[in-house]
Amino acid sequence: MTTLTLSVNGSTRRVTTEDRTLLVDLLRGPLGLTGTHVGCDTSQCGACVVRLNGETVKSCSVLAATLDDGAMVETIEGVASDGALHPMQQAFSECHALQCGFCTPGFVITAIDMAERHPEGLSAAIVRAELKGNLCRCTGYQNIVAAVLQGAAAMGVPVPEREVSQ
Amino acid sequence: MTKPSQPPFTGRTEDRRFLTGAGRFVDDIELGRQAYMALVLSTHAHAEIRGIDTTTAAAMPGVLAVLTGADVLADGLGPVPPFFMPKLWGGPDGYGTLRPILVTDHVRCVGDRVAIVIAETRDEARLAAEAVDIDYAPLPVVTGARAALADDAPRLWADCPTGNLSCTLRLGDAAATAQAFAQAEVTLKRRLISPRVAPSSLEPRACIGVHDAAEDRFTLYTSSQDPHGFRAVIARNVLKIAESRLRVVSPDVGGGFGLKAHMHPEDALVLWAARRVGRPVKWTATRSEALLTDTQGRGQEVEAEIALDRDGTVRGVRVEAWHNLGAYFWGTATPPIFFSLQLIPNTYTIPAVDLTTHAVFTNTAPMSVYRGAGRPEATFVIERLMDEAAAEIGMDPAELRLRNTIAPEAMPFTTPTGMTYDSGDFGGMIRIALDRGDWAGFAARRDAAKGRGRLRGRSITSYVEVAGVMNERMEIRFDPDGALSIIAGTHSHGQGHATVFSQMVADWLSVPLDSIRYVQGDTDTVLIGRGTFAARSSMLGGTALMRAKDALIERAKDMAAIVLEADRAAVEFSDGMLRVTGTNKAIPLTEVAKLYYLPAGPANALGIGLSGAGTAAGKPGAAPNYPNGVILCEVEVDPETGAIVVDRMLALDDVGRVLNSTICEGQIHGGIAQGLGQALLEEVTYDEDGQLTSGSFMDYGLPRAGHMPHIESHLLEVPCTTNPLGVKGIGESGAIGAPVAIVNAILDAVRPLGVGSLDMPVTQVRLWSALRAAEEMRGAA
Amino acid sequence: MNTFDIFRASTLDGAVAAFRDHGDAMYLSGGMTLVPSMKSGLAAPGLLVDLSAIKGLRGIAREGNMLRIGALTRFSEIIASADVATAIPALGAMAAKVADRHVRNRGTLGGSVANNDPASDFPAAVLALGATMVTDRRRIAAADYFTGLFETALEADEVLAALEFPIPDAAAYAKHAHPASGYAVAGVFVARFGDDWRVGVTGSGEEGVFRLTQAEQALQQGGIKAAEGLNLGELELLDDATFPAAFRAAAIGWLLRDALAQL
Amino acid sequence: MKLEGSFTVARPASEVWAALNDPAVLGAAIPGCERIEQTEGGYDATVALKIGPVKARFSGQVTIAEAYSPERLVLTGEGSGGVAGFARGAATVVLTPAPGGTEVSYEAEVTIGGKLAQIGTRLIASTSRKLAEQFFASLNAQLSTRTEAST
Repeated sequence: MTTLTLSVNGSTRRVTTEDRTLLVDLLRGPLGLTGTHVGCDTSQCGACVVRLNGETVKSCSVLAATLDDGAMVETIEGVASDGALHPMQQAFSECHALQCGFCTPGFVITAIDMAERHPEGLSAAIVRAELKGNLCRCTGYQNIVAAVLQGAAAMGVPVPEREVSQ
Repeated sequence: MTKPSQPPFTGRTEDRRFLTGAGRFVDDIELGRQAYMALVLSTHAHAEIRGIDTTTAAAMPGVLAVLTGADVLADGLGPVPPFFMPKLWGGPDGYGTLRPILVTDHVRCVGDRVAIVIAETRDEARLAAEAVDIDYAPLPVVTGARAALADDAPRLWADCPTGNLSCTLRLGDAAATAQAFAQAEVTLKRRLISPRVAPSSLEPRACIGVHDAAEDRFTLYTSSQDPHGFRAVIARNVLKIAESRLRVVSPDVGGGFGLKAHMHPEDALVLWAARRVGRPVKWTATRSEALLTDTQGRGQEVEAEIALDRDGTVRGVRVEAWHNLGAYFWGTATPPIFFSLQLIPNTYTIPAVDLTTHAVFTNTAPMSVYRGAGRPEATFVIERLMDEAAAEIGMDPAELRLRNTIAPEAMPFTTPTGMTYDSGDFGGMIRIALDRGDWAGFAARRDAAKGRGRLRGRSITSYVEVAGVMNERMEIRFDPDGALSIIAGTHSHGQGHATVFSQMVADWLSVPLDSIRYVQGDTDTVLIGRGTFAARSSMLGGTALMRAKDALIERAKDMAAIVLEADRAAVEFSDGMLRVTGTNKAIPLTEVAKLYYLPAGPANALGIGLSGAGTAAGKPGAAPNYPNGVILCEVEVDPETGAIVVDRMLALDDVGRVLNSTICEGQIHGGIAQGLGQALLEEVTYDEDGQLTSGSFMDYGLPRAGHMPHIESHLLEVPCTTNPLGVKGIGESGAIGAPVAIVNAILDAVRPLGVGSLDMPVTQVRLWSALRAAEEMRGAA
Repeated sequence: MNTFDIFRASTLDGAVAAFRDHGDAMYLSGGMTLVPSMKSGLAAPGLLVDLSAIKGLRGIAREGNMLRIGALTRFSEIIASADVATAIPALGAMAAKVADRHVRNRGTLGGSVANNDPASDFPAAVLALGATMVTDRRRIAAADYFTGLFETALEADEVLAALEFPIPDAAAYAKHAHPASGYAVAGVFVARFGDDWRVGVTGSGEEGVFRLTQAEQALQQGGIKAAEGLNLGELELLDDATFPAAFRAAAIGWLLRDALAQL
Repeated sequence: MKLEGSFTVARPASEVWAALNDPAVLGAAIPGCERIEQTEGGYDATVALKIGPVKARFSGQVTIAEAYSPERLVLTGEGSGGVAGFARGAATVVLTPAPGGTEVSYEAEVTIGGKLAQIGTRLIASTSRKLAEQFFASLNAQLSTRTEAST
């Protein structure tokens, strides 16, 4: 058993867990954050993507007990603030970028991270390439690509006008 | 044909919870004292079980119970028959299997359920499951449908009188077709395969069983497209209890695609286990378990022939097909068998067809519905034949289609397979597609591609879908405070029903959208429902909802007549008000609703509560709406490497009256993506021993963002005449036309090099191999 | 998963000692291969010795004509490194072809190389560049390091601490990725040191990564043009239902050309 | 899955035959063999298999189905690897006198089932071939050592 002190969505959480516990199971179980989902066993689908110390990771392949004390975890539950949707969440809704909603948390976290890492600008081609680690079975990705561009634009990232309107 | 006019899309009412992580999927539910189930699955494709030793497993930490097929029998649990056999749709008698929820002495596919372990934690259950020791005596294995019909093939079901053949379905007129072939100037024959694919909803199947000993009543939380259907099968067949003793709740469902249209053994196992251990029992599939145990789609091999004249007049089509049922006739395997033949005439005036398919048992996972369910198989056959025929007689493939297309004046049109299309302008759709997609400008694009060393190919695909099976019930109920609830018999799992149906009711009744609560997926609150599959919800759910609204207004009029002191016949409803004709007397509907809930007053006589229920019905096997469309596709192929890029995709869809164009287009995008997966990437593979070799997403490849082209989608409205809303289905459309659109475009690109046939999925390796083989042939010649 | 313990080592010596003491231990780096294997039950060590907290195993430094990359350095750090971009940009480009962003944020150079997975990318660069593996106890030349499918010269308890890459005059990598897993079906890394050409091939070798000596000789003798149309049919390549050896041989041919075209 | 191959040993067929029927020799030649015991008509063995991060321990029986000394040996066997699955198969080994010794050729038909088959496809074919080669290489080496020792 290992006792961890983590910063989860800005709050300090102290948990004791078995060494075999995966980060995703820690989040979904003891921490009660079920918005992070599990869609595969082999790190292919990206439904479990969260940010760990500011970087996106597949939380289904991270052993919780290997995290440093004070490690910072950001999940979908921490994205909206005071009930107001983040511009990326808003864009996903307005662009109809989600259907069943199961993969959506992983996509939203990935999209926000992507926008933050590309202050110089995003294009549809870059977005498609950067979405390589996330699977969606419902949307055909088209509206997700549109949403990432629209959300990024709302976050101040330069995006070709033509592609936002597409 | 008109373009729908739509208000701007501002998001769905259900989006917020998914975007904030507040969605509630089955695995998100945690009940007190919850235990976990793990499966012991057959590692052999075909074997006798000589013995099962559970002693080690039972003694492991945290283990509450280890149960086997013998326990199933001892507890009197029944096996599961097919949901229905082809006979119900006018087809043949056939051999339908009775599948126990745990097998006892004979496994027939890898993934057959042999035992279960219940333990305190998921890990403990899985580890103990791995310790269950099963002594198998392996039997010979057969995985292919045609191979399974050989005289010496191993037999799966000793009491099936026709070997491994469950049934043979025949449609059409053999004699007329033979005559058509004899008279035609050109005939050609092709072998066409729609391989097995895995539906792969991103949420793996999951369920929680609860047994309430006080009431002797069960609750099943499950990821289901059809909670009432699950309840009926499990209560009647397995638990043998009254349906009222089982509540099925299907909360948020992470994708269905047909996979979750029928129960799987786990849904019954968790209930039984819960009763056995006296605690809630949860099971969630891992992805590798899902690929092993989920029903699969498609799996058909076809020998297809077409007869036509050199002027392009198609005279007849003859097909013999083999559908791979897998080890059981399971769930809703009948629709794919039927539709794979019935849809072959497509949008064409083919005078004679002779269509046969054999449903065959093999040592593979059971086949059932998957998005399209037989329609993509049929469309693949006819549209491949049309392209081959066009190439053979040297005619533009669009021209060949136009020559044979059913004219709008011919509606209603009955096909030789017995479908009566009520409406549609198939030729008009093709012409618009040719124009929008710049069919005429293709030669220039092909030449430009050649300059870059690429081969460019194009295709035009026409397709039709049948939508709207079975009946449906919807209910609208005012609550005492004037807010209202829609109690839906359909089940939305991504389709946006909460948005679309609520918007319809808000518009009809002039009530605020946010005063509407949308309720679905709970057999305790929904009287009856059929769930959502086969693109049925807009027509049947929508029509039933409209009738529920009408019934509710009629009842509201009773109250309005009393409180407005008017003649009942003079009361009318408009703009949210009940008005007395010719006067200024009026009362808001919401006020009438509140009166219905007062503890005294007119409700005493009229009955407490204001609600309305409505029913809409389709016919089994001959559903009454026919969405249709056209896909234009262009691909580029690298002749050296076999790399394929789907470069352009234009989809035109006639979905009748459009309820929400953004949601419709979302359905089309998703369907096309699944179609692209089938065309280029996805294939369930078994080796010669029946071992699944596509057991994880490391090997089974779903399309990713980078695989998909930008889809240009247009909706066109040819109102449906079989329902008052004028709507047609949308859920399966993209998945039906896309596979053959992509394959035909690839073949168009490589046919000049001598590649005349390609099996799905057309992977880069497969295309590369075909190109090299053709090169060798050219070299030899 | 089985029960197991995690020991977070803070020193290399401590890691090795813990590994030796336990008897059924495995080293954990980024965990991108090991953790999924453990989830499936196909690997079940009793102890994981986590190397991620050991100081000095992570980081990139240019030292003269050599680029030193700590074994625990993540792919995303290799992509972002200015030193990599100026010294051996092909390594950054290769790292960017590994799996996806989320995996690259965890997966490490050392993990990839220590496994000698026949389908991972970096062994091609290690071999072609003639890197040196620096372990807790010795230095191993690339030529001696890869000993077969999933096998290396590392002793069971030996820890890879860093890799030293000689800086070439030019280098490039081209890859054919598996459409589902993203692993290399074939990957070709070319490097030029003066007139000396070296070509490493991953993804396809029956014995794992190998040097494509035919191509090296042709390049030496005739320059880039001479590498066209080599007969690669004699190579002993992996042959399976999904990717037959003939396809792999052809892919190595066009990947070699694509890599050379990037120079 | 089919495996086949052949190699030449610089010893007469009778010696090769004896080696092939000697549990000690077999135990030393089988990669990862932890235990091998002679039983009536065959062997009982435990073999630890390591493929990269994957480790599995197979326990099972090998039966000598046919033995025509010193020409032809047919073996069948099956082993269970617990969570990893199972392996089952039959192998025919043929010894043919050749210039300078004996040609040993083998043909095996192997079924791998369970998790290894489902999720280890990219590993199995190549590993199986490698293991077969290792086995015969080691057998060859043992025979050659013997040769040196005896001369």
